[in-house]
Amino acid sequence: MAQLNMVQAINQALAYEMEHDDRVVLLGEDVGRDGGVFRVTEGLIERFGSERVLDTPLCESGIMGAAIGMAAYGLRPVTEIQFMGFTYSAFEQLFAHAARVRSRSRGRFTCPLVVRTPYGGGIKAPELHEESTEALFCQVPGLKVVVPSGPYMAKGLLLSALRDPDPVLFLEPTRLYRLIREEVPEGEYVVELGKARVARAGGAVTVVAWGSMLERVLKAVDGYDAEVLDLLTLSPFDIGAVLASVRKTGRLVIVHEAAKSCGFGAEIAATVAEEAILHLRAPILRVTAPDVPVPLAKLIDHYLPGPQQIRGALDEVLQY
Amino acid sequence: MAQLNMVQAINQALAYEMEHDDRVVLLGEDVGRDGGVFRVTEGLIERFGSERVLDTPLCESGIMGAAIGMAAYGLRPVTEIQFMGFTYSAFEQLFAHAARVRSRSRGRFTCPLVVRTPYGGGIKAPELHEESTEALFCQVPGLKVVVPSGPYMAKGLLLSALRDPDPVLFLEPTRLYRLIREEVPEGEYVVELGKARVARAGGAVTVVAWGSMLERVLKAVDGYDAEVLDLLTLSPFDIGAVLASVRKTGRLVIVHEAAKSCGFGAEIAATVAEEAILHLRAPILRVTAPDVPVPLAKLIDHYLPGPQQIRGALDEVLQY
Amino acid sequence: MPLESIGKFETKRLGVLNERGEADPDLMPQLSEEEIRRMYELMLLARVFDERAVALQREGRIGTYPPILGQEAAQVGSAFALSPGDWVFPSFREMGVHLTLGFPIAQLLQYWGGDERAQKAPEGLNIFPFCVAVGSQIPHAVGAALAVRYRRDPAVVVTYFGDGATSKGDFHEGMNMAGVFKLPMVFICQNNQWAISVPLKTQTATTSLAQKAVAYGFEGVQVDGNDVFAVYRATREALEKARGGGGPTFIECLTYRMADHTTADDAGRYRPPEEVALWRERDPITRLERFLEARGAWTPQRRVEAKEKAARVIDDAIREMENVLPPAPAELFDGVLAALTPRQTGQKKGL
Amino acid sequence: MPLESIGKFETKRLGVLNERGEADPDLMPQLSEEEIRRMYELMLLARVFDERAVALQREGRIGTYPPILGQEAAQVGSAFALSPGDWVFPSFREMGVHLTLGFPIAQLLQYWGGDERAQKAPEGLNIFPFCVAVGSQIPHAVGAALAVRYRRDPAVVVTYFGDGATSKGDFHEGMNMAGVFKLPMVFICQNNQWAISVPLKTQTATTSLAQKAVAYGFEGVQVDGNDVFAVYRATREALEKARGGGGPTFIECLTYRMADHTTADDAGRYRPPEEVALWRERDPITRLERFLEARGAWTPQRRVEAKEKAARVIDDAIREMENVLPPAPAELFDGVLAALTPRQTGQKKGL
Ligand SMILES: Cc1ncc(C[n+]2csc(CCOP(=O)(O)OP(=O)(O)O)c2C)c(N)n1
Ligand SMILES: Cc1ncc(C[n+]2csc(CCOP(=O)(O)OP(=O)(O)O)c2C)c(N)n1
Ligand SMILES: [Mg+2]
Ligand SMILES: [Mg+2]
Repeated sequence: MAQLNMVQAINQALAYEMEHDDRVVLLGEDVGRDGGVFRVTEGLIERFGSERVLDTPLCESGIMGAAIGMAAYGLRPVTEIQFMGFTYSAFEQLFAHAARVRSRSRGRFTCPLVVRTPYGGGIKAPELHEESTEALFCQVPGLKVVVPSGPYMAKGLLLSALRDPDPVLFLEPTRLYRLIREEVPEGEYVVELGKARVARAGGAVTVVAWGSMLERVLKAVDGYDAEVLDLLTLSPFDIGAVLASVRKTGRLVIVHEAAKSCGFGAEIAATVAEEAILHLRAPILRVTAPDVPVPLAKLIDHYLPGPQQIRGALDEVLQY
Repeated sequence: MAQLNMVQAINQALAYEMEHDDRVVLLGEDVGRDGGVFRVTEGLIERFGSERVLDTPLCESGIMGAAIGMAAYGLRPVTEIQFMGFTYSAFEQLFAHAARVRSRSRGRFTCPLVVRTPYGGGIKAPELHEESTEALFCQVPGLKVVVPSGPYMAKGLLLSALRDPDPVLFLEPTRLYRLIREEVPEGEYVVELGKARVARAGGAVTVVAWGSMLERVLKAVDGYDAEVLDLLTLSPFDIGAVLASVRKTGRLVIVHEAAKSCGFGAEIAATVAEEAILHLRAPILRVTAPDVPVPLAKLIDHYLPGPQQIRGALDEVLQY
Repeated sequence: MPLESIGKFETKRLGVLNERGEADPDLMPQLSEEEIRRMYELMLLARVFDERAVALQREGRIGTYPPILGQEAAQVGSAFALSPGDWVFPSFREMGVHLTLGFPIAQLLQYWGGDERAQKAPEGLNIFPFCVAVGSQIPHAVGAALAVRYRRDPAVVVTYFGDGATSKGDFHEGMNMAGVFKLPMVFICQNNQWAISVPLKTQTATTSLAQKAVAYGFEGVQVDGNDVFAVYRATREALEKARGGGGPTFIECLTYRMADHTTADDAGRYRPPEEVALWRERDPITRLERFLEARGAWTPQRRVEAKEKAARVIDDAIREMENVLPPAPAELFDGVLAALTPRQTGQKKGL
Repeated sequence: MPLESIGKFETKRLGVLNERGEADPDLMPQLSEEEIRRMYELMLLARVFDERAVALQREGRIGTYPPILGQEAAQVGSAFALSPGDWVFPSFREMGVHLTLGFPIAQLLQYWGGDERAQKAPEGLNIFPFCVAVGSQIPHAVGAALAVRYRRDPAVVVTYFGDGATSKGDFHEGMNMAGVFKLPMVFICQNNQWAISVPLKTQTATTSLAQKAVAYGFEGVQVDGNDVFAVYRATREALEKARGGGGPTFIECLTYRMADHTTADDAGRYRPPEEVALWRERDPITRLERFLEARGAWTPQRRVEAKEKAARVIDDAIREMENVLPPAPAELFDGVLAALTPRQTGQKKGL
């Protein structure tokens, strides 16, 4: 088995599926000749031709809308939005259309669409290149939201997403693209959507994280009796896994890099406060970025939650 | 004092401020000659002229963007987006621009903009006319979100919003436009943003609601020892008021008409689970719409939370 | 090189049938008597449908409804040119298109009655659901056309929208992609000159909408939208061109919204009655009747009969619509996802 | 009425200085020797700035940077025509505009070093922050122009953007509103023929971008973007027209991005070296030097001196930039709101 980084793993999943399913087509800005600004689609236009890997004009909303039409027609389009910050202009198409094609047409048309986008902070890039507004999309009934935390998961989750009958937003933590290498089987394997993974077992506190925060959390919990859940799918999230762990540990800390207010941590905390409050011995803490816009490079390290803050939260809940 | 409905109260606030501050200008589709599709801006073009009340082409994103430029130049634009469902195409302008003009320019430019939009369900209107996705906007640092619950509050809050130095999304519960009449002082008065109101005092359970759900909650709690908080401003919400009430009652039920997952109820519940969990005797329940798109007329009554569901939740938490 | 010309463009207007009902023989499209009769009946069907729908709304039997009065030629004429495999992405004011294509009439009424189950087009009829968010359907059509091309299917993709929609970014992004990819598409703009209370001159500073196609590198044409033959001819030519690999066409049907914007609107607030009266004289149905009359194929009696026939069809549909059982609460969850999430499953049970 | 012409449009291209450096006397704008010298120095300043910025990025002293190499005439020439009260809404690749308008150089570098505090334009200089979301600044310019008109101010509002931006809905919605309201605006498109790896022909099916103005009912003109006099002339005329109430103009500066898209890009992956070589020969600075040389106002030594002078200015700015203390963590909260929310206040304290 090869040691791949996440860029390679995602590329492999795309290539595999394109090889086996001619309905899969890619479209987006620079996905063709350039192979994508992060090279995730490198080599695919050479292999599958420019009818299946489309370099588009610069218009995120139009790209998303076109992908919806392709999906309704029977293809399985994959759009790359160059950075999550540029999904905002495509928000209407995702929210009011992609997620509603099936329900509006009562199943006559469907929207098996995967929207890939680099996501999250820590790469010292320009404005709007480090957004992590996953919670916006988790609020959309009819849309799934997936966040891999490493190469192995990325490939398996992406293959699931590509086969899902409904639209999936696939958020690729940019900071992890080349940070982690893992053994990734060359052939086909899927990781089921909607299932969390126990990234580390423990008994005294549950820590829930996803994407690039997972790596940080795993380092930070060293020395703590913490159970770490890697959520992987945010919408729908694995409520059962979270509740099971919290019922065991009695304590919950949620870590995400998005701003605190209305971040996805709120939904997790609210769900636990609804379903398992009597098992809690301590407040549910959220370790998050502050309620400010994502800053540029000079301040990004102060924006993203750091190991100290994570340990601070662990220490606090363990006092109870 | 006149008995006004909310349409009239909002109209009065706009007229008052336009009279006293020539920086206030209105723009949007049909706000001029037609007086707005709900007649909220009726008579204003006649009174203030077509330079201050602009009928625009049909382009929500452009309207929002233009309003940002007007605000940066020194005016105080008020845009009407015809229905909340049409704010989605203007999402980028609101999220990435309106809310960041001040921080991106480090105060050199500001964005004192009010975005008004009819909001919420129950009027048996077409698709996208009954959205209640307030939580999307509460996630935006730099943006305030306000929801009046009746004519008196509407006028006072709108006057505050019009004077606020930063952008405010002013959500007008469509179902209430003509449902409630209240005494509304003719002249100037302001209701401070960021402050909740105790709509009904009580001791056994706290119910938090806003907008058109408030009316429903107030009816539903009849016979219960419930304290009802009318949030009024969702972003930033009055954390202090919620915590104070919950610390007293030990029980919390949140009612909103948006779908459950990642609705604004999540943030309230998460905040309480973080700050006051030891005061809670019962799970925090959210009475909300289900996780489905807002349906058309035939199903809307099944979608919106009803009195029965509210009472069901009260009964449940009161068991603890 | 100083001030060099780098591009010359001309926008044209097609008319076949003048207001007196005389057809230009050079431009008259090939249509059999039977086809013309069918067009006439469809336009009347659309008219009667519209009258009934407005009445149903007034009686509270359906919800808000957007009349198509005056736009029958633009809708029937264009839809009449389509082939069975073609795809249609409508806005919300093209019931004449639905009727022409054989969309179940009861379902149309059921939709405006607030029942989204009615958006399910019958198998074999590729009509996308009504699109209320103005212009947002246009990029979908682009995507379907990309898929058509990829599949080497013989279909053409048609999208309908109004003059107001041309101001939206979606229109622009869709038109631009259609040009770049030279897609098998026809963009049909129902320029009824109003977007609720906003007149055309506040929507655009151009003298025609057709000229907007210059910005996308393909042909745009204005047709007299109250002239069913012109609309048919322009659409048929555009469809043929698209099917032959010639790329997209933009067709502006210049017509007029003779009624209120919707049953919730009062157009008297913002437009002069004289303007409406002027256009009432240009009624597309009357014009076709004049044409038929000159050929000896029409008498006032003919209209009465055709209207009665249409009325029977519509009345049946109304009955059918009113016999549909309201959706069960659980249908809220229909089609939200192929497989509901655990939370949705719980919510559905808890209803 | 059959197939009637309803609109004729022509798009023109303006060139003043040919590639041999010869100016068309009829079109040569009125500029004093001193002004021309100043233009030349500004173009060189922009060139040196760009070289230094790329080098700083390579050394890790600033972050990702988008070079302006080859676009100096288009940027300096247009900005040179502006008046002090005018407003500018730039994209992210117009550092030549900032330099021409006197934006502090150290701040430009500080911005690309990842410090948003540098986006604060000095009082009196109406330049909006860099806008990275392509095209999204265009509607802001429209709004400022509405405000200018409302205030009866003598200002004109200028917005800059690239060829890629013309595909975005924002461009369309902004251009359309500018036409409808006949606003005092100039839209300046830096058509450098690439949007990262996407060539112009994948961006649009039109032969020029200038012709897109036909869709909005106002004038569009293409200028040779490597000809500083043509750019200046077209901009000045457009500004005068706008100031005089004549409405907006769209100016396409046809130029070329001689460098990579940004320092994070490798243009060798997607475009032929011959194309780049061709445009290197059309270097806008060389062209102006030929003009000056023919007048006896330039020698190679002149360039050396001017470059040295520019280098000193830039080096000072680099030093100044590197002496700026990094922002304190609490500055995360600067300007998020006029008054922080209670939660933000707590978060700030907790840092
Ligand atoms: C994006 C959006 N904005 C606003 C509305 C409200 N609205 C419904 S129809 C309409 C006018 C549409 O005008 P036009 O495109 O000319 O179509 P017409 O109604 O004339 O058929 C408006 C503003 C909407 N449905 N969608
Ligand atoms: C909305 C948006 N989509 C994508 C990007 C990523 N991106 C940055 S620059 C660029 C190309 C812009 O091309 P153009 O408008 O021609 O300007 P140029 O870079 O050539 O100056 C792209 C795709 C972006 N910044 N904004
Ligand atoms: Mg119209
Ligand atoms: Mg470019």
